[in-house]
Amino acid sequence: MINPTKLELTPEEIKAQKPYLAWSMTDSEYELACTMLGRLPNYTETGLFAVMWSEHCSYKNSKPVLKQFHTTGKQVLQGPGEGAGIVEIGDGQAVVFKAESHNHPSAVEPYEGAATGVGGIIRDIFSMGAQPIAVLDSLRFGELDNPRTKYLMSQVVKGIADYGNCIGLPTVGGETSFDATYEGNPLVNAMCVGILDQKDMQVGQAKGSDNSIIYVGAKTGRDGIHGATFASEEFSDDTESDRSAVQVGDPFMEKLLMDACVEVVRHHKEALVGIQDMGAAGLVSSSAEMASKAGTGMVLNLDLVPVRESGMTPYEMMLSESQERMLLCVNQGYEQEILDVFDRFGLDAVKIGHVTTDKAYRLYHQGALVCDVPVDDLVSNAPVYHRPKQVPARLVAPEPTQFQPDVTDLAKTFYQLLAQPTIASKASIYGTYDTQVRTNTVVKPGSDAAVLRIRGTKKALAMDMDGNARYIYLDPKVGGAIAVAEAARNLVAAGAKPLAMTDCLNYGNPEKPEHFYELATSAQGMTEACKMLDTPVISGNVSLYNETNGQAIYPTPVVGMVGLIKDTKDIQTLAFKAAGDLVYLVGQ
Amino acid sequence: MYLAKIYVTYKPSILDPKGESIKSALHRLAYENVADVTMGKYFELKLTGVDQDDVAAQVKDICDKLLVNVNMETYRFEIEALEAV
Amino acid sequence: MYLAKIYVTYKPSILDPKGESIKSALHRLAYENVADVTMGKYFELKLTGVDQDDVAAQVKDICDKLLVNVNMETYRFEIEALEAV
Amino acid sequence: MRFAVIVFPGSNCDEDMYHAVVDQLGESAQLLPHTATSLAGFDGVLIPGGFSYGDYLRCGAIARFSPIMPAIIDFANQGGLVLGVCNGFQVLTEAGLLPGALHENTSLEFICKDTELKITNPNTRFTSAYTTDTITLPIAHGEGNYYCDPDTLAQMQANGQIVFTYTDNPNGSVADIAGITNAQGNVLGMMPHPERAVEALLGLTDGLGLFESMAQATKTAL
Ligand SMILES: Nc1ncnc2c1ncn2[C@@H]1O[C@H](COP(=O)(O)OP(=O)(O)O)[C@@H](O)[C@H]1O
Repeated sequence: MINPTKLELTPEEIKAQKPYLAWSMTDSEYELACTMLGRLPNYTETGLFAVMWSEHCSYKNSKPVLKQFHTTGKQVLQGPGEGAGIVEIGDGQAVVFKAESHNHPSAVEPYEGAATGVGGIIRDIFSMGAQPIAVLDSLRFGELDNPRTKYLMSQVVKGIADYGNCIGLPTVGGETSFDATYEGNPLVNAMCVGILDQKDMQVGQAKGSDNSIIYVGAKTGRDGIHGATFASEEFSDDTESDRSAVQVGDPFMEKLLMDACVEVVRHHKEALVGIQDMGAAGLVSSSAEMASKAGTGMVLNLDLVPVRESGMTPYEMMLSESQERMLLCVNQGYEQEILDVFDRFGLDAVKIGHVTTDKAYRLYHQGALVCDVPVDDLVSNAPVYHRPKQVPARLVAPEPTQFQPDVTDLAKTFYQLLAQPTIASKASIYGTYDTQVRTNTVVKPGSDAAVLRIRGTKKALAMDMDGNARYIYLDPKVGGAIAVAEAARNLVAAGAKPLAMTDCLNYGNPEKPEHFYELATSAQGMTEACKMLDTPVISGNVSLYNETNGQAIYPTPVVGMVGLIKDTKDIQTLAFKAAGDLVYLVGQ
Repeated sequence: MYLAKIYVTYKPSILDPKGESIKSALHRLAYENVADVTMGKYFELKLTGVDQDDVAAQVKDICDKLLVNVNMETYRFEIEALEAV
Repeated sequence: MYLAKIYVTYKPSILDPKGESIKSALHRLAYENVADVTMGKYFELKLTGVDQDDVAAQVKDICDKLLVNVNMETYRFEIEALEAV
Repeated sequence: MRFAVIVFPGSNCDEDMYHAVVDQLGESAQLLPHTATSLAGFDGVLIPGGFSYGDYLRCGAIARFSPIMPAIIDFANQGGLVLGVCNGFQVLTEAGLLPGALHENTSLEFICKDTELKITNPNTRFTSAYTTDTITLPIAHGEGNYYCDPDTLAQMQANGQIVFTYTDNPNGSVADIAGITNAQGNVLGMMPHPERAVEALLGLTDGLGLFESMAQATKTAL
């Protein structure tokens, strides 16, 4: 069998031909990698640097913005930095949640893009050791009179429904709005909430020399290679034909994976060291992050990776974004115990490597060392950019005349408003979601926030996702604060005390100073509101480069918030209860 | 009137969880000799057209526009003339 | 090794909602000349057997047992020998 | 009464079913994996909803070959009470324990909502505890459109096998059928979810009567 790596460009050819430019790695980043290594990286190594240093994996553009977020509070058990954040809710229990965007994949392949977005965020939750209990979704599309928008929306909604319904998690809330700004670049953000006994908390770390690295779940195929880079690029009309990145979701596999992982976390504590899902940038991102966070190194033998296709190169195996895969670090000597659990669920589980102490990241393929780089160079030493900001022209010189609506027939205008897709009922969407499976849902979609009771206690959790991009477009700072305040208000209206929040920051190209200004300034507004309301940011996700043909979307931060209701008898619902009840207007 | 038979399957590199789950069910049913299972879609269209070529052009169009997700799937079709009844 | 191609469709007496919805979508796309649409399933199985007849018997069995719900669906199949590679 | 709740790979209403009978009715139950081969010691079998084996071929088609199925078929043939809800109903038709088949809703969409049902046969071992003839239960399915041929329908009607019908047919089912029994009346399959309607906190309680009926039937038989 010929070694497929023999067909790859040599390090010298890479330097001369610059294939990395197509992977969104700049010349100066390539040179930085060469300096770090003290030599020219080979093809596999160059690919790993490119993907690990993409915005999606490294947050190289958004890190300085995220730093200013308010992330602490006495309720916070785990802030940003892990798969998901964790907040304490009493009785030794905790709630785990995170939101994530899947905008680019959904624009290209809406059904699978949305489905795999849901799958990915669910894995983030159970990788923390939590039992997922609910999913929410925040959607933005172009105007509905466009047939392409109708198609995108129906496919996105079907993708979310099919995945959540099949895995058996209720999709209990979210938001949907329509504006021409999202025509070429719809937003698909999903959030998952889980519950955890604090004693079961997990981290994605690979500690302990010679501990085993175990690969679990679906086989690796060529799907989604460079998906993370792809998420960090703008769209143009010709990306419609660029379909190499299609990932297909398998919710049945994920159901088994979820149940098996929850069992490992709860019942095999002495065996398990760390666990992480293989999301964006698949195997490389999960394994390198687990080692870098633990201050260790790692050796993987790629010949042991379960593959779906023949002749896969190390580059392809490491960058594949095949879905429904997890990586575990397991104490030496306990491997069989773990393999047996997964075997019982009918899942592939294979030891593919071990932890080392030298902080090197080494990959072997067909007997050859195909990658040998300091693991921190892939992860924590990724470049960070402090992008210039500039106040957008529209804000420097606002329209001198304020828009004055001309309303002559109030009733008519009222009906017109109600007929606006953004305002109209979303029952046609959430009616296709199983909102009750697991029988905890007290308040279903159609109210301000969804409420789920916590079985075996008197407690309940309220949750919602909110954001109004027009406000941020008009005033990034105040708009950012409004998004947080609206999410909190919806929880309060359900009878809950807001605990903490997650977010999806959907913006345009951060290299354009006006967009970076929108990002940075709205984050400031969000931060002020978070401090005031004591709702720290415990997790989140950044999606930049949301542009089509150079035109960015409205700056669209989406806030996901969770609140605690100490006693289910305090749950409030939206409907008027009886004729004759008094109606009050509170606030200004 | 013509009858078009259209066969749609996933491209080889695309994960086919349906085929996989059927294959393992067959193995459990002791059909271990089944090496590979693909599950796809099958359409029969009855339509009119000037001649076989015209119909073929229409069917290709219909596949690309509606029946097939060209991101992930490939297709082939056959056309036969139906006798007028 | 043999390749079995299996075509499964609803029995004529059963309403095929997918076929109906595709037909109306095609009419909206101005393919009013499409008179009828049936949507079914298409399977490809690669399997071994003593000879073509043996494989045909196996495939029939597999269809009756698993692939087809004979309450609602009918099927037909073709078998071809694959060249050894 | 001791229930077995069968867990197929991909079942996802198994725990809901368990909690309904244990927490709300105070009966006993055990989650039984599809790999089990005996139902000894159980008085009733509950086949829950979900997506067994992903329902990738046809709903319930693969589950019916699970190792537990011969035991379920024996149990049913000996007159034991078997309830299949949603995916469980689909498994029972695929296994031949109930007539007919379920296919996609006419809307081609998954439907999750509360539906009103008529109890068309109050004298079954699954409905005897009800004191009203209409109840409300949630449905949550994409393939709940019940089909059987006209002869089978006539037979079921003559036998009183049609137990629940929709007052406002959501999915296209023949004769508005929401739930049927076998000719002996000891196997019930239904698309609506009684296990989701057993607690006032979650909105509905009309599912309780079904499990109570099963418990009563078992106790009088003992
Ligand atoms: N994509 C969606 N998924 C699930 N639920 C949704 C979705 N979009 C809207 N909803 C639900 O519809 C209801 C109304 O939503 P929305 O119009 O955003 O409410 P409001 O603006 O009044 O807060 C809420 O209960 C919300 O959770």
